[in-house]
Amino acid sequence: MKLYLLIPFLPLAAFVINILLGKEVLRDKAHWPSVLAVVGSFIVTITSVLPQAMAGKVINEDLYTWMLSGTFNVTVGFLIDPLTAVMLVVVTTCASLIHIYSVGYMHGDKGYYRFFAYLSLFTFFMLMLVMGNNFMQLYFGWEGVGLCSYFLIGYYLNKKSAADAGKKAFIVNRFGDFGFGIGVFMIFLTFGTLHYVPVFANAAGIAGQTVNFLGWNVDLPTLIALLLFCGAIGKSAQIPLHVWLPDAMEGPTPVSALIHAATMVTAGIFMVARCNPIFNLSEVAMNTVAIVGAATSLFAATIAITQNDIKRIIAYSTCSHLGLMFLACGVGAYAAGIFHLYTHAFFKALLFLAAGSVIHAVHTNDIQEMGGLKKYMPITYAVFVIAALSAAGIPGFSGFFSKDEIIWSAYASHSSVGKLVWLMATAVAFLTPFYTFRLIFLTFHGKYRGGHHEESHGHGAHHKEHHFHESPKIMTIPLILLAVGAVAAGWVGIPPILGGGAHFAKFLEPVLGHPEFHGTHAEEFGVMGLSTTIALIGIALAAFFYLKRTDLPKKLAEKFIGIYKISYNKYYIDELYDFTIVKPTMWIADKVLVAITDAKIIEGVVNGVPGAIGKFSEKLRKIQTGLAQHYGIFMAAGAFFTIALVLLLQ
Amino acid sequence: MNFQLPDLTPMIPELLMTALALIVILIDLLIKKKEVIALISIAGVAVVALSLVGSSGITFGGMYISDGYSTFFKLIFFINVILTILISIKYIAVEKVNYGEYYSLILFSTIGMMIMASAGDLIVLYLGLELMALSTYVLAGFIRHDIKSNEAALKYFLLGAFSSAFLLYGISIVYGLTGTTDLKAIASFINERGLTDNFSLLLSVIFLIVAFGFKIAAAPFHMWAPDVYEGAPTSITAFMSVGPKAAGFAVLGRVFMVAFVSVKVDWVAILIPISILTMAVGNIVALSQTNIKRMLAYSSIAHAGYALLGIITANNEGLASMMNYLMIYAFMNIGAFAVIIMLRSEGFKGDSIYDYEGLAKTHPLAAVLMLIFMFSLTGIPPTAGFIGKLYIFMAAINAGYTWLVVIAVIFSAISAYFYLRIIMYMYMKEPKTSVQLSVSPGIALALAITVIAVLVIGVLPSAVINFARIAASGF
Amino acid sequence: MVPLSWYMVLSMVVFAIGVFGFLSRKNVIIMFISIELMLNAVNINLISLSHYLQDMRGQILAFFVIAVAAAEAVIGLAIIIALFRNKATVHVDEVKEMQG
Amino acid sequence: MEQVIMNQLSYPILSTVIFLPVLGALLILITRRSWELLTKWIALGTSILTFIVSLTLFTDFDKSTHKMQFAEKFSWIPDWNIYYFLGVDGISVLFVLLSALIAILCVLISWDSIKTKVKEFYISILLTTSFMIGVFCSLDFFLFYLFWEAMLIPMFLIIGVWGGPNRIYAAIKFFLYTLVGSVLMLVGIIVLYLYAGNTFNILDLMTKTYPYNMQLWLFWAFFAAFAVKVPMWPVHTWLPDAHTEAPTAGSVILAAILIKMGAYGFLRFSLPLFPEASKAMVPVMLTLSVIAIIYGAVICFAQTDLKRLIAYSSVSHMGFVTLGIFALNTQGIEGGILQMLNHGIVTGALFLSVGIIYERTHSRLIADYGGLATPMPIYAAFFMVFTLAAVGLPGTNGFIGEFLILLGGFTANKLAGVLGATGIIIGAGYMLWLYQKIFFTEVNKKVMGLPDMDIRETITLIPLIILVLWIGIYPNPFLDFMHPSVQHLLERVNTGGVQEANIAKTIMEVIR
Repeated sequence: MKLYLLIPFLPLAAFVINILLGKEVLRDKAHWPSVLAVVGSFIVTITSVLPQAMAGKVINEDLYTWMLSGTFNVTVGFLIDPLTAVMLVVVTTCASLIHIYSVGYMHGDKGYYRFFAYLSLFTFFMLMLVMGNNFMQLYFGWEGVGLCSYFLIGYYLNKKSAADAGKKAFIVNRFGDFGFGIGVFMIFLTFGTLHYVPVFANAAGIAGQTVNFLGWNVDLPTLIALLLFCGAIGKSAQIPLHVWLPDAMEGPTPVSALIHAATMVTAGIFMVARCNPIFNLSEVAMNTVAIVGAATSLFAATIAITQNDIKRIIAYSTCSHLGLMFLACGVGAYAAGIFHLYTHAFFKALLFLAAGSVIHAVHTNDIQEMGGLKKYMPITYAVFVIAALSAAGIPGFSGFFSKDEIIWSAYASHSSVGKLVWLMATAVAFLTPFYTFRLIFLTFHGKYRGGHHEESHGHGAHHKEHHFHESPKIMTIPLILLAVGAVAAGWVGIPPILGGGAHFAKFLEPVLGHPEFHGTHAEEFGVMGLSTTIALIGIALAAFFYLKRTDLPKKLAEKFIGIYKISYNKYYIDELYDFTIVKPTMWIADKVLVAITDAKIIEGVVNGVPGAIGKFSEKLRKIQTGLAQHYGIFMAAGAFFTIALVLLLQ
Repeated sequence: MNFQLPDLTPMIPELLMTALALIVILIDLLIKKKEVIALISIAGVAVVALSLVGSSGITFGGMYISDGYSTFFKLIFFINVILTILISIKYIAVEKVNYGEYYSLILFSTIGMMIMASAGDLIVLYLGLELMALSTYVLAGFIRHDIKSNEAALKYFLLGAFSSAFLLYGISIVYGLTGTTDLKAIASFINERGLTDNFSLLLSVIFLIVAFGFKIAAAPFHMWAPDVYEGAPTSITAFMSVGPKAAGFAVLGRVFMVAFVSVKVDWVAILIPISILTMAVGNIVALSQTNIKRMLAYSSIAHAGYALLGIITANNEGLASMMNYLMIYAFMNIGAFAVIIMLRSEGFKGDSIYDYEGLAKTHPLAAVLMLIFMFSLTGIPPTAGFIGKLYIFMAAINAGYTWLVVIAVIFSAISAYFYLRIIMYMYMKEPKTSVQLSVSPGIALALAITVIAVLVIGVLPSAVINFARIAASGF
Repeated sequence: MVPLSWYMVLSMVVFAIGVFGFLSRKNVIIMFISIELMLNAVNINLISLSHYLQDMRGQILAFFVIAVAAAEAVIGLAIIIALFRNKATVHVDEVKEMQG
Repeated sequence: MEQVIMNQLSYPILSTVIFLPVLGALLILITRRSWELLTKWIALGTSILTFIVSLTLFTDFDKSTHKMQFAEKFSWIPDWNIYYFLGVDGISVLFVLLSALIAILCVLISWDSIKTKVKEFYISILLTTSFMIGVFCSLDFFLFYLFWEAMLIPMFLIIGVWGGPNRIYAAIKFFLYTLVGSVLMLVGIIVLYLYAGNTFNILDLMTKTYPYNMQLWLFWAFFAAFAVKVPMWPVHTWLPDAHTEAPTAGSVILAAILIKMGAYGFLRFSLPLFPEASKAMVPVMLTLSVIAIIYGAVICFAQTDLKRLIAYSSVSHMGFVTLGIFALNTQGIEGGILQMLNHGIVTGALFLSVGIIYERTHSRLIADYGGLATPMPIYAAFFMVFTLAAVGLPGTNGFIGEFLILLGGFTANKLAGVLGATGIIIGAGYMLWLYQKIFFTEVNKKVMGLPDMDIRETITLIPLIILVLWIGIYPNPFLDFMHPSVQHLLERVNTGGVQEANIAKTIMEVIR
């Protein structure tokens, strides 16, 4: 019995149990199988897999052959190396805590069993994704988590916006998967296999090769890397496929925490890191990754500052942080990217769950209708601040170490792109604390502003301020545990310059390699100091705007109405897609394909030819006049013409 | 002078048939129940059919030939006559023309066909043809009190006589050119004198084609057919659509393959457009018909077009396929007409295709039978109609007329529409009028025979194909 | 002696007159007579050829033609009478119950 | 007899499978019209029995050889050298099984919904089943064509008699459309027969080499028949009408089996008989396939009718199949075959599902639904699985097929692979759009309080769910059937060389 198999299959079993028995038998106990399963996975991860990985043991085993067709042969197999181990820790930890949190958050919901079934299924797919030893299994998990994301976003079945958001997430992801799939094809065509080990072992051999792709001669590693990166863009919500993530907040908050912050959306980073031997071969691809990451990071941050939906702000923040991770990968600092992934999982999950706790209490998402919640929800407030500080990269908190490492890597990488993205990252370092603390100040400080109109959740009842109370223990305990993570998780990767051992990066070095940086200690301190200072300024500015001069934001918004609107409307990207892709497709389907091609052209021929024959038939029967002499004339004429013909031909 | 009676063995069936026809006339005077006459006729025809065995030979100095070819056609005629009589028994009573002459006329007409099939000489051919035609004219107008029947008879008669004149003129030219009317002698004369490029010969060929084309209802000599088929008593329509057509093909095959074999190229070149035209006119005009008899008339024209492909191949295999086709056509067409006749009852015409609406609900068995016949006429396996077409197409492709077959199959696909229309009315519409079926043991038997034949030949065609092959090879 | 071709031409002309008569005259009786003309044209042909070829077949056939024509006449007139009883006309254009 | 392995069982299994339904039909024929329940039970019993018998094919199939197995050969029409020749190989065996399975489901789903002419209905269903199985087993062209065309008769009736409001138009369109294609194939078959020295034996015909020009002509003749059946763009327009108007069982048969016969025809006949022409026509075929994929998918967005949407999605999915087949490599063809199976299962299941809901609401309009997941959660769950399979989600059968096809397609022609892959995006779009319209958002008044699926309906769908997941998770038992046969086929395609000298001769022969 291979113990690690329990990790993915326990949640799967929980899913099966829940889907079969949940509705009728388990009902409000439906969380038990799921929670037990995921905690079981967590325990196996911590007790068995992690120590093995720490000991440098790599597991690469096939379970069974999945598909076999000619030379195409893929298996269901598992690769457990340090990278997988990190991911397993992240996934099982966050998943366990969020499962537990959900017991409280979802309590009394009519789709209780369904929720936990989906969560378990998601956990299964996510674990399969990170544990697979080949691209097919990666793809399996990849699409699987997307599916669960679809289910969970659209969890509130009767809410149209939820259904729309789920669908959008799935379809937008499909765009990315389209590229990813083709990338997988290219890998198979190039290497003849889809298993990581042989592919990466031979990756160096394709350096510099060109291939004809749809008429263009392109560099083979670049092509493969960029195609794979398409998938990452979709899954990790990067420009231009980021549009689904904010909408995905329609799902229950634990879902946002688990799927849209801690785990699923980081699959893209995991994949890029996993494929680093390929990415490393192509400078173009690396730069693309870095620039897309940096751009998304900055872009999402600028949107976040004007949004009012508590979860959307955090969602844009997620986008932004994911961008940072890509930025790290793009400059070759994969370990830094994964490190940020790891710390981000804690503080972002915490942010979401804390936000969930708030929403649970006030039943609205709009921060303009909150305020002054500090006194009612002290624990929530505390963990929220911890998470925010971590996200803002305040020294001592997890986020600081990872973020700093990314910014330093960007600065220290030898390319000009590195310098550019460093500047962008620094800007993000300013914006992140600003919008995070804007959120905190608007939510927890000041006076309560809500209650003057119907809540968006449709619960119907008016919630007077004094009704607010702290969430139950089953929710706050996971919050506290995550808060511990948000503070301390980063301590495993304290850089040498601050007296740490950078254990995290060393642990991952066998998989991700070690980037070469040029830079002095002085520079490193400088960069670190700059970003920290800037972060503090960000917080201060937020405090100034939203605690001191609360009238100022409105005035500024009115003054720079154009910029404000662009930011508030998310750069009109959704509208742009609607206008360039969705609408034309619908229009073509309806007005061209149905109305013209099918109805007029093809059916025109299909019905027209028989119709013409029918008309001709009606005409032709007219020659049958009923007059015997006419018949005789036809006979005679037939004879005559035949004779004439024969005469002519002779 | 030593008068020696020629060898009469080859003629025994014809003689017996003549005797039978005469007996039928005679006993008609004695017997009131006309059903008995019908039964006697059927029994008689059965006996005549038995006498076919061992009747082969050539007599009257080559003027009369009884070989496999003629035997096969005679078999078709017998099937035709027996089935026609079976479906007539009740029908002519319903039409109030229950006279004994009806049966004897059918028998005489059949004798004419038999003579045509066996004719080795143009004179004999002409006599047979006229005997057949004259009897059929009368039969077409047999419902004397019905104006449509009169009209049918008149048109048939006028145009038939007109076509006979062409036939005779053609014969006279051939006679003038070759000095003989014997088919084999004509052939050898043409060969010896190298007349293959002679225009007069071609003229006679054209005249013969006009006459035979009239009999088989090939376009543009088909125009009598729809009117006559519609107007004639339905049983006679069934009879005419099979018997005279088959007889026409019999003489077409024999005259052209024996006498004019050396000008093959020419008559094939003439028949090809005729065949295409026939398929086109038959199938296309049938699409817009609302009278089922008329529709089947056009269908019958179209089928002549397919069968012509067998002649066009101008080889034994083609002839065999043509014969096979006609045999199968006899079953499926008479079967279809039998269903039509069932719908005819006192005060109800039952020949409009709208009368078939909802038949599957009121009379499911009749509908199923009609369905089978319709699909067979379309040529959908596993019915006999498919075998017939397949054989024809195989022969034609083998002779190199792939393009012609492509045209034929496309027309056959078009034809599916009007056959399907009947099925559609029967199965997919709700009944509007309550249709009374006039069922009789005779019709039941006829339907049983035809449907079994259609299905059995459809699945196990070996016997028929084999027979047709042997028959065609021996000539 | 009259050359054969004269007979042939005569026959052809008579046949053509017959065809034309059949196609142009509306009276059924006259149409029928036109057919008789055509048959007789054939007979002219047959008999002259028979004489020319010194062969009896042509004449034999001519006799048959005459006999058959007689039978045809009988049946034809019977049909015309049957029609006349139902519809008092011998005008062929009026007999167009069925068409199309 | 080196090409075939004669039937080793003690009974002629293929004949049994083919003629058991006919026997059932005859039994129904002689039962009294008023005994409807007995009629249904006979139909169900025969179809289940057929399936059980056919299972032997699954278990006893020798997966190590490409040869035709369970073969039966008897002289049938010696005059034309026609044999009653049956056999299955890795390409066809799965379809025999699928046909037998679908027959059961069709009987089950029609149990309550067919109320008129019950007797005729079940006879038609059973006969269709028989003929369909016959098509997949025939190794003699004559026999094949017989089944191929004969199937039109009951199918025509099923659509035309028990179908929707516009059923007559649909039925006639279906019949004529397919007939026009088929008759052209018939000409092709005859040409082959004569050229190969009067044999209809498919295996013998496959060993011969045909001149290039002849191949080209015949390829198109066969194409006419197969493309209509598949249906490939642009001859697809019969499908939406037929699917939409047919009763549930009819749609299921159409979707699951009938349109597979076209693709099967390409595999069984076009490729091995005309390898050179096939290779030459690959660009054309790939183009048409890609157009079908995208066209069929995009047009789904404009549909308002539930069944019509699924019908158009079939066009798209079958585009994948032809794409795979004409990729002419192992992955493509095996993916194509598997996708045929998958599409049969999934689209069959979707039509069954639509039938279940149609029975309750008698509406096919998407707009008449909404929020159905609330009253009918189990149904929603089943539908979801099939939707996902249609979308090609990993873990379902659709993924395996589409992935292999696209891999094969991509290997053969990158552009075709890339464009084909866009179909996956659009596919997700319209299927989820459909699912949302029906199951999510506010509960439409028309569906309020509808009962969830009953036992019979659940039993109907369960086998298909099992297959969806089985093939999705562990497709090898199915893929294993195909390997040797596909390998053999590819060898034939790749080595079926052409003698240059023959070309001139053939032009004469074919065109003459």
